Amino acid sequence: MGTLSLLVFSPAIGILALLMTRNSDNNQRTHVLALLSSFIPLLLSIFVFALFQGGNQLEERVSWITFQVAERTLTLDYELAVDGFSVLLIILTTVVSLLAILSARWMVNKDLNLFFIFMLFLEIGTLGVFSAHNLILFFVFFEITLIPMFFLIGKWGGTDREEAAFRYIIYNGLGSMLLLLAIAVIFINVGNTNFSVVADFFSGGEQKRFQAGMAIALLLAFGVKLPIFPLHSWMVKVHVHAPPALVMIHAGVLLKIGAYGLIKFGVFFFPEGFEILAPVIAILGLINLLYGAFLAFRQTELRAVLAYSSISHMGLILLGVAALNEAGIQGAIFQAVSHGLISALFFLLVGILLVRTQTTHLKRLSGLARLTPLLAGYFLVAALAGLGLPGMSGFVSEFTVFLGIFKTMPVIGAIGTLGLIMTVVYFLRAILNMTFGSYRNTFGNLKDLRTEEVISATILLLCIIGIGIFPNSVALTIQQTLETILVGIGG
Amino acid sequence: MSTLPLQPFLILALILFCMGLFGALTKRNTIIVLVCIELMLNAVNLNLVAFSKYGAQPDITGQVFSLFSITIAAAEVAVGMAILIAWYRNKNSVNIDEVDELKD
Amino acid sequence: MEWVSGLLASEPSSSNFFTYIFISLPLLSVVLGFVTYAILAERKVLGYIQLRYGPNRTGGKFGLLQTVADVLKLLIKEDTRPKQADRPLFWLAPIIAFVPSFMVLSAIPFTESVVFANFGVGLLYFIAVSGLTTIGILTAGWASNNKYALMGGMRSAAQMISYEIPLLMSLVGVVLFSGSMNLIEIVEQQQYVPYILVQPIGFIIFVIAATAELNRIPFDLPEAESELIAGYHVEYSGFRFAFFMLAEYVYLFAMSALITVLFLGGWQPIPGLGFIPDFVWFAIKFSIVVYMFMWIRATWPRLRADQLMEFGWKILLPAAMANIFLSAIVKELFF
Amino acid sequence: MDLQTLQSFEWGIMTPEFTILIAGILLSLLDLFGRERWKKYLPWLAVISIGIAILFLGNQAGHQDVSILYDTYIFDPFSFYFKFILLLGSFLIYLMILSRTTNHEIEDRGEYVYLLLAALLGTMVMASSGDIITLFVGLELLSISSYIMVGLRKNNLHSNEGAMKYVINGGIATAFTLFGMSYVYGISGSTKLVDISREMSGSLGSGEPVAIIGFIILFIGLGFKISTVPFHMWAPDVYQGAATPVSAFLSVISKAAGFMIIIRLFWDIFHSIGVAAENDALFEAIFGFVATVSILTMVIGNIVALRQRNMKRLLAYSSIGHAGYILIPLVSLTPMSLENIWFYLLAYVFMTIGAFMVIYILEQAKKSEDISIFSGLFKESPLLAVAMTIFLASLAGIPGTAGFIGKLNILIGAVIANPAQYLLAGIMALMTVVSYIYYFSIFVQMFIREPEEERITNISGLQWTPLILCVLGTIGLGIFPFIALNFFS
Amino acid sequence: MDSLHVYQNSYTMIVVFMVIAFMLPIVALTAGKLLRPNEPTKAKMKIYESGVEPFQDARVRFNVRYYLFALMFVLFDVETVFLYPWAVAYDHLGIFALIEMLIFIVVLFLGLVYAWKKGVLKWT
Repeated sequence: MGTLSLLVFSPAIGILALLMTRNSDNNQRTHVLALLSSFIPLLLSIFVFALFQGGNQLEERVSWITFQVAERTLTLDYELAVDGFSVLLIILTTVVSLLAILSARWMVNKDLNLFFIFMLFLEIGTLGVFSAHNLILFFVFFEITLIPMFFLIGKWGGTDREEAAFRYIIYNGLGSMLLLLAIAVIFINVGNTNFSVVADFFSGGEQKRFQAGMAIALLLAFGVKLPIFPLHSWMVKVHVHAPPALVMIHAGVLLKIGAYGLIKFGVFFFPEGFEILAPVIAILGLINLLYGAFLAFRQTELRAVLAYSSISHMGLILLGVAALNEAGIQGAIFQAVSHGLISALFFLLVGILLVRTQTTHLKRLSGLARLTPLLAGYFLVAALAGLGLPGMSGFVSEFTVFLGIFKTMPVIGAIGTLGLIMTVVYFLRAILNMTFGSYRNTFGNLKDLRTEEVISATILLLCIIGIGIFPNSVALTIQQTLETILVGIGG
Repeated sequence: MSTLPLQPFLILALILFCMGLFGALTKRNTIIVLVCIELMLNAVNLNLVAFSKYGAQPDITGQVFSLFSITIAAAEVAVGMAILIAWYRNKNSVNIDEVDELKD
Repeated sequence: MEWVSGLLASEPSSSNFFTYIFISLPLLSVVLGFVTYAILAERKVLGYIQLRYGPNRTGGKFGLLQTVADVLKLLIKEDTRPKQADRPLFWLAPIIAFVPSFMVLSAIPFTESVVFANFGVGLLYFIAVSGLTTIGILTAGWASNNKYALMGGMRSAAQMISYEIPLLMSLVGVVLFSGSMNLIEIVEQQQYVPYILVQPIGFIIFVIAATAELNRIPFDLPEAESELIAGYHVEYSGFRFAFFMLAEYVYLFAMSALITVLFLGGWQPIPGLGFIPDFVWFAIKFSIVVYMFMWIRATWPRLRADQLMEFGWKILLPAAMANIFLSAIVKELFF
Repeated sequence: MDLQTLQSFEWGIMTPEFTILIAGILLSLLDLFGRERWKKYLPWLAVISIGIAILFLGNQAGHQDVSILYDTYIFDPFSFYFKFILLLGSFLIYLMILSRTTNHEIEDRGEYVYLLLAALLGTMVMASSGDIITLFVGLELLSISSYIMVGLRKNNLHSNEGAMKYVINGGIATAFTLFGMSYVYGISGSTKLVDISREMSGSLGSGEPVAIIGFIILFIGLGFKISTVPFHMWAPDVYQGAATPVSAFLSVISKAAGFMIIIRLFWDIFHSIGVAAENDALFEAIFGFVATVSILTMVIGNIVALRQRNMKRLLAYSSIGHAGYILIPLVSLTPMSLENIWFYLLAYVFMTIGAFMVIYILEQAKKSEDISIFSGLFKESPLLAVAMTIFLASLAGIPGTAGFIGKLNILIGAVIANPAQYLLAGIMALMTVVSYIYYFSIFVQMFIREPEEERITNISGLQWTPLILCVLGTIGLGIFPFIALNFFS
Repeated sequence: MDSLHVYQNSYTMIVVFMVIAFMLPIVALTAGKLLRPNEPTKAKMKIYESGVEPFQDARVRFNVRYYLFALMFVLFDVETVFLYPWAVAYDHLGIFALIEMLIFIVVLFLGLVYAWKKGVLKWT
């Protein structure tokens, strides 16, 4: 078993351990166990990161299914490998998962054991998605994440949890089935679904119509996950009704699968298709950016604000992709990572807040700065990161994206900047109202952050600032991957 | 009169079959439904025998086939009647629209 | 009489149709005459067996006109129909009962030349059509809307279907040996040995089953007068009733003729006595069979309903199956 | 036919059938004349006989093609592989019967045991028949035995009704099948599949419309067994009315047999012809029709399943949907199709019998078939809940299970076909998502809802056996599908 | 051609017999209608029930035995049909037919035994 397989399936150790300790109501022990077991993937992922030297690394291959059709041999294999982009997301996954599990202890009040099992299961799926070097395998892990997500939303979510869970499953199911169809078409054309092989196969790139068709299919498939404007309703539901610890992973990592797929398969495999589609993607990105920002401004529920802000930020990724040049793609990747960190931080804080006040309704929250200054402070910092304050990761990514888009589509870029202003407005409106609004003591005595909570929040914050100050740490990692992609789009 | 054309037989069989089908789908009395099914099966036998005698390649197989179909039809009707009797004893009716315990 | 069989081989035409009518009418009169005198004969035979005279007033010393008088009486008798009866069925029932009984006669070869219909599946035709009478009887029982009648009708149906199977199976042996279902061929096969000698078990089973099919004592449960008044025809009077009686005796005729054909060698003479005309041979054998039926009637008590059914299914049917088994093996070994 | 010809036939290849036949007769005699206390061992005898039949069948692996009795009985890879599925499925169903805990009114009756064998025999005859008469006789042996099995709970009104509907629908379907067969016979002048295939590949001339009508009617009739539109309405009622193992039998074995007969008729006859032959119109009309039926079946099965609350009905509708999926490879007619159908049916055996097994356990414990028997199952018996989750995930086609590989194969087959069946593939994908809704609503019951009052008592080893086998099959085929696929080729 | 004529004439003959068989009762009953008196009274039109006023409908539910026997009949009757072609063609078939038919009869017999054992053949 290779390193990557070890990494992907390492949470299984935790699952087994937790299964052994069933029926114990000892939440403390369960929690420690889950925490310890989520350290294993983290350590392994750091190890992988350390081994990583650019390009496709740590390849593993076990042959799986072979089809004999007439004289052709079609093969589906179990293949893992990482590149610059995925290694970043793997680290992001392990970190956010660890933090989510750490914070879940206080946020989740029933069947903690099962909750952790599903969380670890989800981690397997997510790690698998990012480590797969084969489309079918990617799809397999992609689908596998649906089940734990369904349970986590449905069982531990808020008021509308079951509806949210079903909405999640339907939208994502549709997306994934479209993806499966697209993969099947790729498979029968190529005879293999290895990323490199597929990329090589299409690099000749004469079949414009085919490429465009595939690009549309992939855009739709990943658009559900991302989400792109008309397909976003499930995502808001999930953000609002799922347990915050889960949303940390969901908003932090799972949504990035959309961006990951779009860049890694879409742009990489079908550059010409995306070239044709670029204006559409740009407009969709713009709509996402503005629509998300506008609706975020109108929300009265903090989690909904964050949901729409996610949509808005995903618009930036789309703009980056649409730019189809080095800066744009780089910006999109930056944005994926940075938004992952920022939204994880946000939902960590939301979770903490929810435990204390039982609500995240903006009209009922105000003047937290006086009650819980630390929490309020972190919220403020997170908001600043979100709106892209220089020195934080958000700034780097937004800046790069706009650098890219201005190069190819200046008009759209110009309109896009409007979105940035709106971002500032809605974040500050929400957060300032919450922290510094007129003080009404409706909650009695609220406890400020605990040590563990401070530590979790600080880790995330440090990452955000770290990327903001030393963007090269990310840029160098993705350098080689980016170059491979750029060869295709001729940038 | 030695060679009859095939068509009249086929048309008659088709008519019988359609009558049977119509009856089987519309009648209320289960026994009549079973009778209608029998009618459809007999239309088949007519077809088989006609093909066997006047078909493109006359061949005894068709008649053998019809013997099989007669037998099996008898078995089917016997089972159908047995089930009908069991149902009748529980429900006291033979009307098919009273077969309504099971529905969505 | 040669022209009858010659006619069968002629070109079919509409004129043939009318010719047939004319040649079948004599048969009808023969049958009606038979029925008339069979009833008388039966009463006489019963009388003598029971040490009494039977009818002896009308028509001379032997009561020769007794049945004729009875028929005339029935003809002018009032014909009542219960109000609750099912009118069309009540009207139709005697006809349904009678028609097949007459139809089956067409298949029987009386002599080598007196053959009405000569076809490959004569035996099957006979049995298939004779089964239809049950429907007539059941219809009568149902239409009368009378408890006794319905009971009689049901019993008749149950009995007839129960004995139909041994009846059919007992004949498989005959078909097996003759290799044909054409009655003429079957008779011709018996030129030297009548099948009663080859198929004794089959013969016995057939006679028993035939008695039951004819609803005759000891199997006359459908009209058992001591239990069911008169069974299925309890509501029938006048000429309608006469048709049930007619059907019953025409069946006696047909069944006896069939037994003659199948087991006794039909018109075939006893070797060495070939100078006697074939129709006489047929008549002699036929009369013996008819007499046998009367004899049985005179000597056996009636069975109970349960005995009747269980006898049919548990003894007759297995015996008939065993007979097929046996016949096949005998044929395989000795022929 | 003299003794010499008779002895020249290679009777050895019929050993699996003979085993089942003898076992069936033996069981019926034992049931009639045996002592009362022996009767509970009858299913064991059946299990053993099926085991022996599987061994005999295994012995025939790699045997060259044989046909005996003048081509009416043929042994070829197709029959070998499908008989494997039939025997395997029946084996699991007998284990299911053995596992019963309560004394149901019918389950101690011998008929229940040997009628299943009779039905199995019918399916095996169908698998091997090379003549439409034999095919038909096998089919009816299966059908008539099934009618009785469904109605065997004489005093249960649901059972009576299910059987009633089954018989009537089945009778009409039989008439359709026969009517179609009679036309096929009329056009080709033979009942042997080889001859029919040869005739169909030539120019039919004016007989072509008759052939089209014949095959379409034939397909409609045969669609009854696999519950495709328009003969799908019986399935929910019958599944609900029948005892659960019988439902499982109908859903798995009977359906597999239905596909077998359809493949025999349509694949054998048309595959060799392909679109290139002279009879384009015949070919296109028939396969266009099959494609339409497939679409309707998928859509109706899955959509109506959404509003079911009775578990057996739900599975019935879901099985209708699955029938639609399995028709896709038949339409696409690629070299992979047979393999795909076979694999899907194999996967279907494990997942469906598994699901029925779980329902059977719960139904006995809770005396209900409503979906609420699953509520809080995870708290009551986590392992049972996990097993059910695996089966349902497989039915839904979640990766890691056999069902996923099956669907993947079908999808690839549909896309690789020439011309590609994108519409079918798309609808299948869409309906898979629809099916998520009802499968996941069972997950909601098991994991999210709280348990009701009736608790299930402990589950015996006998009950675990089929469950574990099914779980192993479902997961095993999902992760190592190449085992089965290599076995097939 | 001869045999075909015989064939067709034979069936014509059957039709003739059928016509005559229908005509006889119709003619006789019509004649009887002209001759016989017809004076229905209420009592005459009553159903005969051994001198008692008729009560209830005659068409009550019947013993289920009747149906069971009817079912048995349907099966056995049709199975017997198989015996006839076999018997006719026996000479041409050889030993195989013998064995096959013996098996068939044994199966049929098994069916009978089944019914017997299950108590179907018991009348009361």
